Parts: sequence; C-alpha cells; structure tokens
Amino acid sequence: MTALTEIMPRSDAASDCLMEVRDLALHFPVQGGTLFKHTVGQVKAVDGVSFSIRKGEVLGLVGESGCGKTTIARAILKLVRPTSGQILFDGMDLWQQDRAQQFAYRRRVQAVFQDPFSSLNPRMKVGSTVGEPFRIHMPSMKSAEINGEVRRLLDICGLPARMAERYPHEMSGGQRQRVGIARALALNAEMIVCDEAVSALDVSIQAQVINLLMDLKDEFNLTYLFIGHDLSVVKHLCDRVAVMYLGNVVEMADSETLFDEPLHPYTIALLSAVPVPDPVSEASRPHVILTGEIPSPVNPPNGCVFHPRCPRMSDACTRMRPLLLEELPGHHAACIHIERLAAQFTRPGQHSIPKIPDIPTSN
Amino acid sequence: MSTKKYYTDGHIRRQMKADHDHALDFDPGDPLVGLHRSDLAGPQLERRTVLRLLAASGALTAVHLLLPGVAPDAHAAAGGTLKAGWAGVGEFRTLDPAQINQVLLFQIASNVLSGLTHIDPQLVARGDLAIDWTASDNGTEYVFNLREGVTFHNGDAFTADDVIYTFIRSRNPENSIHSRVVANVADIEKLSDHKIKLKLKAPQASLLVKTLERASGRAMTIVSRGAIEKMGTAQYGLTPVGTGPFRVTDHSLGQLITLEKFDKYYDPERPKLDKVTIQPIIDAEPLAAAIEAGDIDIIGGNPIAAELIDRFEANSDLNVSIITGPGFQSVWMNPHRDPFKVADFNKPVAELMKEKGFKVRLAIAKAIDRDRYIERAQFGRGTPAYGSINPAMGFFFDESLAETSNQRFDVEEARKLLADAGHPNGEGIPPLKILHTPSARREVQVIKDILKRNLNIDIVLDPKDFPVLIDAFDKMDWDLTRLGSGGDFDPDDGIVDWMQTASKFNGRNRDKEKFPFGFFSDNEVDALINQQAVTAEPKKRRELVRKLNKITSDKVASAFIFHPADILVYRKSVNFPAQSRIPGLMDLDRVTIS
Amino acid sequence: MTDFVHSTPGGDSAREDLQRPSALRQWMSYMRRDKKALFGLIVLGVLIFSAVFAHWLSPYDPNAMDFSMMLKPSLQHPLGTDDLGRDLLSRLLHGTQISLFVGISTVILGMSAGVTLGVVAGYFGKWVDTIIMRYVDLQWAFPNFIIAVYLVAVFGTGLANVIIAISLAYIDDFARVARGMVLTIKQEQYIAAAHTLGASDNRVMWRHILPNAMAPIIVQATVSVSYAILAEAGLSFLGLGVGSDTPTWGLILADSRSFISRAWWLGVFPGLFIMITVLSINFLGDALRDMLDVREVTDAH
Amino acid sequence: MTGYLLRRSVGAILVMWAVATLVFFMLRAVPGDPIAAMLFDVGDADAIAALKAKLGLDQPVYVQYVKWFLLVLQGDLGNSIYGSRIEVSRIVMEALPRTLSLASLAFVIAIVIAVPAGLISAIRKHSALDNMVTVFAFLGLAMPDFWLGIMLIIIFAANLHWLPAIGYAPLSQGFWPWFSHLILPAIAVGTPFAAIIARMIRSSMLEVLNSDYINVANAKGLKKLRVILVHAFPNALIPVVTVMGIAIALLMAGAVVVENVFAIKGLGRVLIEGILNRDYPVVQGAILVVSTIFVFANLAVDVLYTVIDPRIRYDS
Repeated sequence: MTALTEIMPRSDAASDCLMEVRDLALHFPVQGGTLFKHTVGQVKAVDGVSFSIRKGEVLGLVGESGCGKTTIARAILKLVRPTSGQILFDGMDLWQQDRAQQFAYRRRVQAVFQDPFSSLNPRMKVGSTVGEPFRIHMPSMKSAEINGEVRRLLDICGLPARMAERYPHEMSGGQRQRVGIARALALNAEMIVCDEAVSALDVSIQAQVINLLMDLKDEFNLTYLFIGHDLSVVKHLCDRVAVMYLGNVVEMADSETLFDEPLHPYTIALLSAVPVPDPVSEASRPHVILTGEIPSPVNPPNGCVFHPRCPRMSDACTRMRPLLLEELPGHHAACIHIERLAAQFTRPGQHSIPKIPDIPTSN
Repeated sequence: MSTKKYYTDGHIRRQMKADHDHALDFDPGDPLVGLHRSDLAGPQLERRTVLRLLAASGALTAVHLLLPGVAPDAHAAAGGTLKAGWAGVGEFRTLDPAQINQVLLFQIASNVLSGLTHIDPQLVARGDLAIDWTASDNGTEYVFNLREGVTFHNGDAFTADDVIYTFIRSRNPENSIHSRVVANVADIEKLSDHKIKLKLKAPQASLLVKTLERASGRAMTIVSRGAIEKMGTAQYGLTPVGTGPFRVTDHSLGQLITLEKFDKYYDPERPKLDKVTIQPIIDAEPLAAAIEAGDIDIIGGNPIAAELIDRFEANSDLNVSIITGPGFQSVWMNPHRDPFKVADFNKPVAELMKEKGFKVRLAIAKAIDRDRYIERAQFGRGTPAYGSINPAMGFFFDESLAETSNQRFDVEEARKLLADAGHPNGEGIPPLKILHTPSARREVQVIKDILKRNLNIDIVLDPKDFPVLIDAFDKMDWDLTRLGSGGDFDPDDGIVDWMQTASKFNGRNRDKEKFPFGFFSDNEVDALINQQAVTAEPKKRRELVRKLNKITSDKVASAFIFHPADILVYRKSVNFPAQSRIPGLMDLDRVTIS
Repeated sequence: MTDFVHSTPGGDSAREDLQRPSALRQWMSYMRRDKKALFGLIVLGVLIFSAVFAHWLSPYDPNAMDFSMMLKPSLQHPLGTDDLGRDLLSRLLHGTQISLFVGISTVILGMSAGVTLGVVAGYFGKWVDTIIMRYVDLQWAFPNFIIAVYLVAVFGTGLANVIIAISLAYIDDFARVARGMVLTIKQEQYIAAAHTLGASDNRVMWRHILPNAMAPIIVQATVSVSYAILAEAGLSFLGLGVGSDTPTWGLILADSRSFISRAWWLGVFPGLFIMITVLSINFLGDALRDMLDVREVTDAH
Repeated sequence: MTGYLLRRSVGAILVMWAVATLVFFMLRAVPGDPIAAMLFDVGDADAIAALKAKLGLDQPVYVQYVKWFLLVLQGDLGNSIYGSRIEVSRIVMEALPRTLSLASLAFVIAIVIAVPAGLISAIRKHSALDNMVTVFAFLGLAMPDFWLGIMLIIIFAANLHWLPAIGYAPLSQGFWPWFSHLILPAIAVGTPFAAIIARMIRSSMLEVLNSDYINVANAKGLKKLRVILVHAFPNALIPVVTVMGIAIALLMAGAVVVENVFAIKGLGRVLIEGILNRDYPVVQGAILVVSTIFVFANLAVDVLYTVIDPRIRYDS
C-alpha cells in the first residue's frame, strides 16, 4: 500500500499542512499458548491510514466505536507507537524526534479527552491539574505565577477562580471538561486533539462546550482534530471530515460535501442513521440498515473490509482492497463502485439522503 | 566391683567411719600424705586415695564418704520405665562418641557405651571395661587387664581388638573429632585377648580421667566394629551399639530415644530399669510443665534454666539435687583493644599494675559483684569463680582464691583503679560491646547492670548465634565476650584448653601479625601447665595447678564470674543413688523407679 | 453555531453547591457510628501518647535492676517487677515506643519497597513486570513469617535487622496490591492526559498513579502493622528477635515464659499490651476498609 | 485445564528452583562457620580443614552449588553437616508427618469452630451471638500464638493434668496418643486461622444472603435452613477458598513457632535449628520441601476454586 502515499501529493505540497499521517498502521499482538506465550494473531486497530490536517482547520474523524479512530488519536499524542507508517508534524516525523523536540511537541499538541470523570486526576485539585503543564515545562516558574496563569485559564474557559481549590469530584461534568480544556490550552498549544470530547456530556452542556471550543479556536488560532461518533456535532464543528471503518479511512471530504454528497456506501448508511429533527421527513426518508456484525479486527475480511456488510458488494470487493482516491476535487473515497455511482448523482437538498435506486433499502 | 555387695545401714555407718578415719590417718609433714606412687594404679584403691587426698586438702565431707551403690535405693524394686526429658535441646544429632561434641549427648551415650574407665562422683577414674591397670615408673606405659565375658548389644564379644579398633578410628581426624585427645598415645599393643599395653609419648596426669574415660574423653569410648561396618556411621550415630547397661531400641529423630535394659550387661545387677525414654525439650516452660505434669520423671541435658529451680524446689512432687558443677564462666576482655589493652603479660603483677590498660582490666574484674550476679542471674545457685579450676574437682579447687586473688570483689578499689587509669567514674570509656549467645542474654544483662552500677561503664549487648560468636572469638574480633566451659572433669580441661598461649580457644584464627597472642599469654603459666600435665603425683600436681590458677586470676586472663551448679531434678518416684550423682553426667544404670 | 443554545459558561452550576463533606468530617461521623473503630482510635491514641512520652510517664528506669525480683503488682510497681528486678510498667511503656516503631517502620519500609516494585512493574509492564513479578512470586512461595525468620538468621538479631527482615517479608504483599491497582489506573484518561502534557514517567507514577492507588495499600498497611507487632513477638520467642536488652513487648513476653506460672503478671501484661494494640489496629483497619470501600484483603499471611 | 495445570506446575518448579538457588547462596553469605562451631571443643585447625575438605565445603561456592544441584535432581538432598551426618531426606521425612499432622488437625479445628461461628453470626447479624463471634475473631487474630500455646499448657497440662504438655506420638501408636499430644498445639495454631475464616464466612454469607437467587429461593417457600445450607452456604464458600492459600501460610508459620512451644520436631523446628546451626544441607532441604508444599498447595487451591465455582475457567 505504499502506492497510497504517492497519490496524495496535494497535502504533501500544501504549505499550510500542519500534520500529516502517512500510511499509519497499528497492530496489537494477541498472545496465546499453553506452556509458553507466543503471538497467535494481531488486532489490526489501524491498518494503513493517511490524511493531513491543515493549519487552523477542524478535521473530524468519525466512525463506529472500535473503528480505530481513538487509536489514531493516541498515536498522534504519542501514547502508542505505530507498527508502521509515519506521522509528520510540521514536516518532522514524530518518532524521529530527539528529546528536546519531543518535549516541544508535547507543548504544541494537546488533547481533550472523552470522559471528564476519568480525564482529571481525582487526587489533584483543579488548580494543580491546570497548573501541571507549567510545572512540567517551566520548572523555573514560581507558584504565584502559576496560580495567576491558572486563574487566567479558568477564566478563559468560563470557570470562576475559586474552582482551583476544588477536587474533580466536587464539580459537574461540564465544569470538568472545561478544566480539561483549560489544561490543554495552558501551554499555548497549536493543535488540540479532541477525543470524543463532548460525547459524555448532556446535550445542553455539549453545546456550551462546543461553543467554547469554537471560540477558543478563533481566539488562539487553534487546529483541532475532532474525533466523534455524533455526526451532527461533527458536521457542525468540522471543516473536513474523515470517515473510518475497521481501521481504514473510507471517505474524506469537506464537511458540507461529505454530509450532502456522501460517496461511500458506509458513509451513506451512517448518515441515514442520523435522526432528522423534522418528524415527517424522518419518517419518510429511506434508512439504510447495515446487516451483520462489524468483523473482528483480529481477522479483518479480505478485499474491501466493508464488503461483508455492503449493500453493493460485488465479487471484486472480496478480492480487491479499494484505494482512497480523490473521486471529486477534495473528496476522497475508497470504493470501487464509485465511478458508476457518481454518474447517477443529482445534487440533493440539504439534510436529505441521496436516492440511490440500486441500493436495496429497507425500512 | 563393690556394687555387687549389699550393705545394711549399720554396716554403712561403720564403713563410713572407717573410711573417714583412714583418710585422716596421715602425717601432715609427709608431702605424699602417706600415699605411694602405686596408689595411683587401679582399680580399687583410688577411693581410699581420693579420700586421703580430700582430707589432706580439708575438703572431705560426708557426701564423699557415702559408699557407692548404697543408701536410697536399698528398698527400690527393679524394673519399670523411666521417662526422661533432656533440657535445652531439640534433637540428638549423634550418639557416636567420635562425633559427640556436647555434654548432653555423652550423658546418653554413657548409658549405652563403655570405656576403659569411668569417673565416679568425686571425678576419680574407676575401672569400667578395664578391671585394673599398672603404670610404669616413668609414667609412659600402662598395662590394662580387660574385663572378660563382656558382649556388645549385637552379641559380639568384647576383646582387646575392639580397644585397638576404637583407638585407630579415633586417631584419624576424618573419623573422629577427638583425635587430639589421643594424640599423646604413641601406640597400643595387644598383649592378649584381654590385656593391652598403652605407650604414651609423655607422662600424662589426665590419662585415666580424660583420655580413657567413657564420657568426657569420648576418644576411647569402645565402639563396635561389627555394628559400624554393618549399619554405617550415620545409622550408628542414631542407634549406637556398645557394651553399656542399656541398648538403643528406637530413635525417632528429634522426638524420642528409647533405651532398653541390656540383659547381658557385665554386671548382672545392673541396670535396674527395664526401659528409659529420652525426649528432647528445648524450651524452659514446656520442660517445667512436663515434669510437673508427670510427663517426664527426670531432667537431663543442658543445665536447667536457673529461673525454674525455685519453682521446682517449691514443688513437693519433685526432688532437686544441687552439687557443684564442672566448669567456669568468664567475661573475656580483648587485650589488643582499648581500654583494656595489655601488650604483654610476661611481667610481674606489680609491673602490670602500673599500666593503664591493665588497671581497667582489673577494675572490671574487681567490680563484678559475683554474689549479686549469682543471686540475680542464677537465682542464687552457683559458686563465685576467680579461676578456671572448678569446685567439682574438689581436690584441685582453691577456695581461698576468693580472698587472695587480685580479682577479689572490691568496688572502692575498682573505682580507684579506673580513676588511676584516667577514667574517673567511667569517663572516657566508650560503650563496650559484649559478644554472647542469645541464651546468655539474661546473664549479660545482669553483668551490664553491675558494671553500670559499680563503674558507670556502659555495655552494649551483642548477641550472636554460636557459630558466629565462635568465628569472631577465634579471630579476636571482640571487645568483651561472655563465654566459658562446661564438663571440665580434669584440671587439664580448664587450663590446657584455655590458659596456655597455644590453647585451642586462645585466638586460634587470629591475624598472627597483628595479634602476637590471643586473649592471654604468660610464659610461666605455659610452663606450669606443661609441668602439671606430666605430674602424676596428685599433691604435687595440685600445687602446680593452684599456682598457675592464681597467676591467671591475678593477671586477669579473664574476669572469672562463676562456676555453675550441677542441678538434677527428678520426681519423688525416682531413686537416684548418690553413687550415680556424677557432676554433668546422667548415669541411669543404678536408678530405680517406684 | 446557532443551532446551540448559548447559556452562560458554567451554567450547570446547579450542582456546584452540592458541597461534599470534608474528608475529616466524613471520618468523624464514621467513627461515631462504628464503636469498634472509635475504640481502636482511642487506644491507639493513648498508645502513641505513651510511646512519645514514655520517658516521662515511666516511674523508673526500664533497665535498672534496682528492686527485688518478681514483686507482685503494688502501688510502687503497678504492674510488678520482672525476673531481674526491673519495673514492668516502665519496661512496657518503653516497649510501646519500640513495638510501635517496629510495627510502623517495618510497614513503611516494606510498603515503600513493595509499592515501588509494584508500581514500576505495573507501569512499565513487559520485561520489567516479568522480572519483578517473578521475584514477587518467588517470595510468595513462602509464608512471610518464615521469610522473616530466615532473614533474621542471615542478618543476625538486633532491632535494625528485625525491622529489615520483617519489612522485606512484606514486599510481595504490597507489590501485588500496588501492581493490581496500577494496571487499573493506567487505563484512566488522566494518565494519558499527563503523558500528553509531557509528564515524565516518574511524575506519572508517583504524582498521578500512586495517590490514586493508595486506598487498598493503606488498608494493607494497617493490617500489616499489627502483623509486624505479632511477628516481632514471634521472632523474639524463637530467639531471633531484637535480642539485646531493648524492651520490646515481644521480648518481654518471650522472656516471661519461664515465669508465667509463678509471676502471672509477667505473662499477662505484655500479652495484654500486644493483644489490645493488635486488636485496635485491626478495628481501625476494618473501618478503613469499609470507608475506602476496599475488598477484603486476601493476602495477609 | 490440562494446559493450565501443566503451565502452573512448570511455573511452580521454576519458583522452587529459584528459591533453592537463592537460599543456597544467601546461606553461604551468612556469617558463621558451622564446622568451626562444631569442632569448637576440639580446637584443631587441621581437623577443621580436614572435615571441610571431606564435606566439600572448601570448594568455591558455585562448584558446591552445581554438585548440590545435580544431587537434588537425583532426589538426594545430601546429609546433615553435624553429628552422624544423617541424610537430610530422612530428617525431613521424619519431621514432615508431624508438621502435617499438626497443620491438618489445626485446620480441622479451625473449620469446626469457624464454619458454625461464621454462619451463626451471618444469620443472626448484629445479635449478641454475632458480637461474640466478632470479638472472638478479633481476639484470635490479636493473640500471639506462642503465648496462647503456653497458656494452654499451663491450664490443661500443668494444672488440670488432662493432656500431655509436650511431645508428639505418631498415629501408629494409636489415635488417642496422637490426638492428645496434638490437640493443644493445634488449637494454638488454628485459632488465628479460625478467626480469619469465621470473618470471611460471615461477610460472604451476608453478601450471598442479600442476593437475588436467595430471595427467589425464599420466595419459593423453601425452608430457611435449607436455603441457608443448600443454596447460600456453598456459594459463600467461594471467597473462603481464596484464602486457603493464606491458610497454608498461616498454618506453616504458626507451626514453626508452636512446634517450639510443644517440643514437636516438625519441619519448622528442623528449619530453625538448621538455620541457627548453619547446617546448610538441612536448611536447603527443609526449604525445598516447605516451598514445594506451599507452591503446590496454592496450585491445589486454585484448582479447587474451579471445582467450587463453575464460572471460573483457566483455559481461555
């Protein structure tokens, strides 16, 4: 699959590219054996993924749980080491960094995690949590200065200064997520990985947090990698969206394009599952229901990984691994049936799902 | 043997009177108190000789006059099982005399195996497998007549060959840990089946009591060649075969030894008991509970914890018999270390008295209040010690040493000496570490208290398991050591082993470059010890022993603390005849039970 | 963005005033409910007080043999005198100092070593974990007390050696508990967050993981203190204890064994001191276990 | 299951090998020369050297180790250094039944006390009876075992004369001699263990009694006793089995101390005396045996666990 990188010259050339993921693969060994442990198989959590993130952009990464999106986030955050492939940040390979570079990288890329209950150390006061980045990266900084910074950050994130004395268990979920954001902002990061950052929150709180994230993006000129499974949130927030299935990116396009004119059958099925606020159209629109289970990543299907569930599956799909190709300008998809599809497309209205006559549907 | 006779009460009294009179019937001006060299030959006349010697030394008491094999057991019936407990021991590692290194083991072996001689309660050698003997004029050749008709437990007959086999076995350090004991024996010659001749390299005063004795020497305790070859040494160590009054019928490791009467013992009157069981009991409280509850009838083994004696004496079911024990216990002071450094002991005491280090040495020795120590640590049982010669060797013991020794207890003088040495009220003396075994902890605490009280010297306890302690002691790697000797039946045991420059305990593994001698070295003492060792004449030997004993005391070879008491505890149902009451031993052949 | 309702930041502050009671108050109220724990707390308080002030509280010098041997308890000697004429009360009070010191310091040492090993093993995993856990399994193959016996024999008797021996014997218990906790905590997102911040391994282990793993470790530690006190007594009994004239309860009790039937106070009082102390520590440990909601410790041999 | 057993057994053997090796080298690092101590009275440097050479103690430690290890592989544990140099295997085999007798009787006593106590206190939670059991349990855990042993001797042997104070009689001499010698030490060893088990049974019974299936059983109108004994108790035993490993440790440790009090020459005493005397082969042999017992007993507990709780499988 090395060929893949060659057909993606655009992102490489783009001067505004902040991060580039090249053919990333993460395989985890599965161990077994009676007397002596040995590796009997591999979980292919991420299996050859490439994309890039431009400066100041919000890239969404969506997919069902277990598709590998969080694993990509962990690789970008250098919490796991890829089996193969590269991640370039500002043109530099993350696993070719020396200590100082790595330390600097830690300042420039930060994360907001999914579970506000788990992402804050329950034994640390909020003030310590938010102040920790300074203690790590600026050991010479005095406590009073740090406290000032903490107050400033809490304020930016809409938290009163007295919260610094609280423990996480004394706060609400939304407050905790704001603390998590404050911590991510502390060192003036350029890029923030939001790993399901709002998924665990109540809807009303979600809105607040998302608004905060958007405000901060504008204020500090941030770049986000936004990982989520809630398509409405992703659509609202992201400039571009990549859709993942079983360790592979199956489609990637501008947010609007992707939601309006999805190309990949998986994306189409995914979108059809999103409830529409209008009950009438919700009832009348076609729903693509995927049959079958998501295959195990230990033993992914040959050919197109989606083929066992694909309504459009053909013989070729079981043999050929489709490449992620730029089918329309800026719109990549990995499906061998796309060309045929594209010809049939008409431009549907917003929030509608394209009618695809030869896709068997069911209600 | 006299034991074959039975006496009436009246006869005993008459006999005792006669013995007493005879013992005192000598010319005080005669250096040999009316004895002749031939008196020292065997077998029957040592008793009279001894009584005479005791009388001459003023140590003759009614106990000494009691006839062997008489008195309490006159009415006792034979038979029965005696249940014995052995104190302070967890297991009987071996009963093979060639490997025995503990008194508590030869206490058992002595009931199973025989020697050419055996000591009696006065620590005098009597014939055992030897009927009698004669010594040559120069004291280097002995001819022994062996008892006939003696058989081993396995049925083999005892002959001169067994004596020679035992000698050859013991002479080899690979087979016996006692090879040194027979080092002075040049050769053994078989004159007939029941007659042997011993050739010595040099005259030896302790030959009969030490080398040929069945218990203390262990080198010439007669073993069965047939049995050793048949069962191997390991098994022989568990169930030895000998010619003694009892045979081992069962040995359950660490739990019980069963002895049964040997029907073919050479003395048909002995043993009285049918069976003896011996159980090792390591802790004091279970031991006490066992004898109080009647689980055991008698206690042998290591000395009974002093603290139990009062309790036993208060118990109307028990008899407690206390006699002077064979041994001495000391606090040793390292002469190579401050503050009691002494570079050389080879000068008159008056000269030594001018040295600082010696003053501290002496101050410590003088400040130890032996009476208080015995009262506190030993619950009042024991004899104050000022030398290595113990009161159980009545004839050689010097009671006056308590008054004449430099070490005589005197707090004021001790303090003055310490002040003269530059340490008024103990100032400038660092805390001194005292090496001791864990079991001596109680005693050492008392010594610590006494030295603190009397000299304001601080002592730090340094308990070490015996193997570690010995290692340090041999290397002279200590300030103070609390150590001593037990089972000393002959003066040699105390002085040859401890007081000569070449003594086996005297810093034998020391760095000879750094330390020219061990804990003590004195040319005069060395010479006197050599001299007494070849002096068969008791009176003369006694003078030499007493003289050297006083020198070691005056020059503070160690601070002598006490001679332990030998304490025997048994239930009232047991008759333990005086004749068997040998210090340190547990001869059960005359014991009966009712 | 207009899809979303704008509300004031921190607007879910309705829950903000949900004031949690402070840890201390929580504790106090717990103690009021749990009589056993209260008893334990009071006894332990008294013991620590008497340990600290033993020097002033003791009527006599604990090592001075100034009195008759084995005097019955009386006004002069509330707990009588021992077999060497020393005041038993004074010895037991000084013994409190040393026994508590033995109990606490062994646990602190054993805990430090064991927890360090457990945390490192759990945190780094792989061969580090394999090596450390193989060692722990090795030690696990032996009852703690037998290990302590063996180590004292190796090092020799004495206070320091007894403390080292007992604490070494505890390493596996603590290592297991700590490692188990670390494996769970490692999965938490705040650990990932700390890594993302560039926190060093040391910082993650000791600032983030350890504080969150402490609950079962504290419970284990409490129980271990009482075991250490008993272990010291057992070692002293075997002649492998502190061994000099240092008055530990275990040594006083072990020394009394030949006198118990004549001087009951020599056996009873040190026995009571040990029992009441161990009892109250166990009560406290039980209460802590309930409070911190830790499952029954299953590795307290 | 077979695979699991096999893997665990190999692991156990490796642990034992490591223990033996560790002990071997640590023992030789210990100060103290057993031969010098043994020949203290003899005092002959040549004799010491000769004996050391004969026993192979003059060779480098690693040579000694290899020799010893090769012998162990052949089942030969060597001979004691002391006295008649009795075979270690014989010493251990004579001591083993004593310790096992003591430990198993202690176990039985503990179970006989603990099971009813735990059940009663769980069923009658917070009653006077429950409080009594709790106090007993805590006291049992707080008493030094040797102290309890001495007290038992004073009461039942020295004063009441009901039972022998000390010693051991093999079962071959009859049940009563065996039992009467062992009952007091077994109580001393078993009491702390009984305390632990009673507490475990109480808490796990309470948990089980509150569970749904017991409520269902009650609702079905089953007799209360039947519910408790047939339905609740077996399930309550599961956590109890998990502490069996500790039980073995506790019984072994207790035996070491209590064997001393009652003058029973079991494995504990063999070990302690061996250590004190630096009798290397005896210590090595005893440790090997103790660790074998302990390791395989733990293995047995794990297997038992699967038998009692069908939910647990080790194969996956």
